[in-house]
Amino acid sequence: MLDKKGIAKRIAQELQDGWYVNLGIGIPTLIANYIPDGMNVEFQSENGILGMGPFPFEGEEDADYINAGKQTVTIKPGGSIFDSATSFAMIRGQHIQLTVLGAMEVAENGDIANWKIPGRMVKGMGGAMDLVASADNIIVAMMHTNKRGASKLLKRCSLPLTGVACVKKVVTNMAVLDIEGGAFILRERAPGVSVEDIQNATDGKLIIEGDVPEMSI
Amino acid sequence: MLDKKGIAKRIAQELQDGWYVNLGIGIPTLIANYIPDGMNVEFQSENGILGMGPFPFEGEEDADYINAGKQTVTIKPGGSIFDSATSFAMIRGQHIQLTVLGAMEVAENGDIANWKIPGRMVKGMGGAMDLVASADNIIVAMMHTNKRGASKLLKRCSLPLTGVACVKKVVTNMAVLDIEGGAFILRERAPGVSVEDIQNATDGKLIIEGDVPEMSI
Amino acid sequence: MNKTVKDAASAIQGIKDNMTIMLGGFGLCGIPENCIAELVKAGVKGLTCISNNAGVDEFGLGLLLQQKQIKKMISSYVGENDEFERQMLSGELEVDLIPQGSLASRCQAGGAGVPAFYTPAGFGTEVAHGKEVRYFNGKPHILESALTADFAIVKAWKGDPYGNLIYKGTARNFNPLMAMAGKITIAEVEQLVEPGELDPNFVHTPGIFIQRIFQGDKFEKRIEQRTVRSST
Amino acid sequence: MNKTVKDAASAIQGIKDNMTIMLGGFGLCGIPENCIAELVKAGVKGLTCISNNAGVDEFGLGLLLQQKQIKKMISSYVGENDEFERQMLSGELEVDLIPQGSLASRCQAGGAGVPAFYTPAGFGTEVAHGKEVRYFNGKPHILESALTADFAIVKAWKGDPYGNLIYKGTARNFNPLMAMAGKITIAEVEQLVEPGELDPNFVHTPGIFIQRIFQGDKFEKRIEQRTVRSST
Repeated sequence: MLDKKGIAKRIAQELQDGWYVNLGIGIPTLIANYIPDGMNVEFQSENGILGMGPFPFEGEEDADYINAGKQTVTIKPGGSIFDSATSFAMIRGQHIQLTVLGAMEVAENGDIANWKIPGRMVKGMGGAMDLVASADNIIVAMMHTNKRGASKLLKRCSLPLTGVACVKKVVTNMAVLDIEGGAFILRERAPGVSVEDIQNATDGKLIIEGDVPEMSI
Repeated sequence: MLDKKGIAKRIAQELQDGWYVNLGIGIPTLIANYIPDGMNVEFQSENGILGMGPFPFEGEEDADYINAGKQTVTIKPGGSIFDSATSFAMIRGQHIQLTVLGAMEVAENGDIANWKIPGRMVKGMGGAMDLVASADNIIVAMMHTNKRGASKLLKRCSLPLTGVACVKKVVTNMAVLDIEGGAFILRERAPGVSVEDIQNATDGKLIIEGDVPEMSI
Repeated sequence: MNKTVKDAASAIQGIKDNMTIMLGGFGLCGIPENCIAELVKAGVKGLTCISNNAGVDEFGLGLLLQQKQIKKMISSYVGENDEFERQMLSGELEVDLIPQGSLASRCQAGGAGVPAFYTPAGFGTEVAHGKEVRYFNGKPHILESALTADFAIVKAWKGDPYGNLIYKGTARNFNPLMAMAGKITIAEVEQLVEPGELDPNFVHTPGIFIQRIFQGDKFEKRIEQRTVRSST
Repeated sequence: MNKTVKDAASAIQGIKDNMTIMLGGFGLCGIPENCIAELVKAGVKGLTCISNNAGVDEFGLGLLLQQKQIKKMISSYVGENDEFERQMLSGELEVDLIPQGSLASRCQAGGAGVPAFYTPAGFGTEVAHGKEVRYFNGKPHILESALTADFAIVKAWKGDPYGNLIYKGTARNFNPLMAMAGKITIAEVEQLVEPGELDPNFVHTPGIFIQRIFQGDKFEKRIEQRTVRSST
């Protein structure tokens, strides 16, 4: 079973040289720590910054430089600043090669829900609906089950949707799965996790083809 | 009868302090020479410049600073440069208080034609269609009749239209006319021009109310 | 062309009960602090506020929420404000949540005289309710309309009397878009400089979009998530 | 992330017969001279060119027209080019003339993933033929669609290896919009500077939109209408 860092590490393996990447809040943010050596990847944050560097050193925070999670950040040489419309032009116009975000639920057809629990949580969708509706390449990073142990990989989402049939890959603490033809295709198992464990934790249609290798992270 | 400079001078009287103004090629361009003393008016050119100053001194021309007529220009302190989309955002979004442009024909309902003579002249509309479709306040500056002596103020335009029912005022070498209720309302006569002269030179419906004063320019 | 007004109090003249106002900023970054404080003081009520976020409980738009001056919020993310959540769940506050990119583009469209456009964002979700769906290149899109406001209030780093503005860092965000979409747009700036001091080639918001400008008294520039790395 | 290529010849690799290309510039101001010269040399044919203008007879896109390399022009104003007019009237050249603001917004939409939008420009004219008409606030608008291209070629003043660009003066014009709308976008710059030399806050085109960049050999920067005042 992976921890959050492990999920981030596994997703970092999906990065390719020269990619522009938008990372959501939570587990996705951790991915920036695991970029393979020598690989050039630039991070975009939808509030209007490209080429985000590490967090500032203590005392060097600048209220005018934040990311979409409202965290203080730095900008690297070669970075740029732009307004919100240009930022979403990058996103909607598919100039970003990879979007990684968290989810509350993912369905076997690629639907995703991550912005609202009716009557309980009304934070708003932020940029998530633009991101999932636009990106060709979306990876969801999340725990396989919720706090009550119920599967987050479902036949149909029960919560209000963020996007329709848009998720192509899910990386959880238990597995790597592709979404194709209305089903989760099991690609890899987390260390120490059996195919049966994954089956038990997956409500949506799960396809298992041949031997499912264990991840190497 | 006015010459082209006279037309420009008369239109300059329509300017108001604090206005942003877009001037078309030809007679409209001359208006910049007749801004009343002490009045602040800023000129926008749709290729992406606001706060245009006078032409540069000989030897100071810069190929990177032109107006929409492709003439070399200067920019005044307080001016700004922007891309073509922002420029037309100013125009379409009605941030410009006055547009002055030339025309080949104007109709009594405010239609204007100034971009094409089928089979003969195919220069294109440039920014004219955006300008006339958007501006609240459009003045046409033109000669009252064409080279063959035919009226350019018509019942209906014979040439392909640039815009529909958009012209509110026409200033010619003979008269100042408002367009209201499907007719040209004669407001002022050019010096030495009689109401009958104007009637004879106007094909569209012309309304004459009371004494028509002579322009003071 | 001098658009300078004395202070925030003069700048907000004419903002009346039940008007629609746009406010720049992302979280607490790049928000017009001085005008918000002045709106609290003025006690204007029944406002419809278009702003990406709703501040936090004791800063930004949260101050207007506490005084119940806001009737309706049009936002994309409001997760940092308990009072907001309380008013929304109790039905005291109307809320229209819209995707962030659509919010940005709708303001831009409003300023640019484009009444509506199609976007893929929100198709198949609550956001699409009652909106036209149309397919382009086989992909579903929804029709979104332009947003404008009686007043837009933006915050910039530097400005000049013509209204030309330069923003700093990610405090830019929605400010240049909303600056275009106000019938009257107010700019509060950290530094009001002389005409000619701003390079025309690097102006972010051309002065034509601004009707009033003033130098703010004080900018607290509160940080929501102070995140640092330890020096090594 | 180094997007630098050696020269114009390397930059235009992959531009093939019958492709659609966008070219920045207004008149001869801000046109990608080096790539145009190289396209003439390469002899690629049947091009659809999206450009506000079509150059003059012996410069800019006029050079491609003379070699009959252009099948179709999508432009707003083509008044300075006799060869253009001849080819158009004789039917050798297809021409789609569109309002300048619509051209700008259609390129911007193409780059921004907005497939279509409504504009008042062109309602009731030839431009509206076959296009949907819809009323917003009682005013007629027509539906215009996004433009994209196999290649966009832009010209900037300064650029860095990341593809970040800064334009100078009115040479900016369509360049930033077309930069966003190319599947592959080539930037030719007067000065290629080191990463970090361009202030991130004043970059006009963020590097993400650029795939190839090079410093042009020579920029003639021809002036179409040299207009001066006499010194007094």
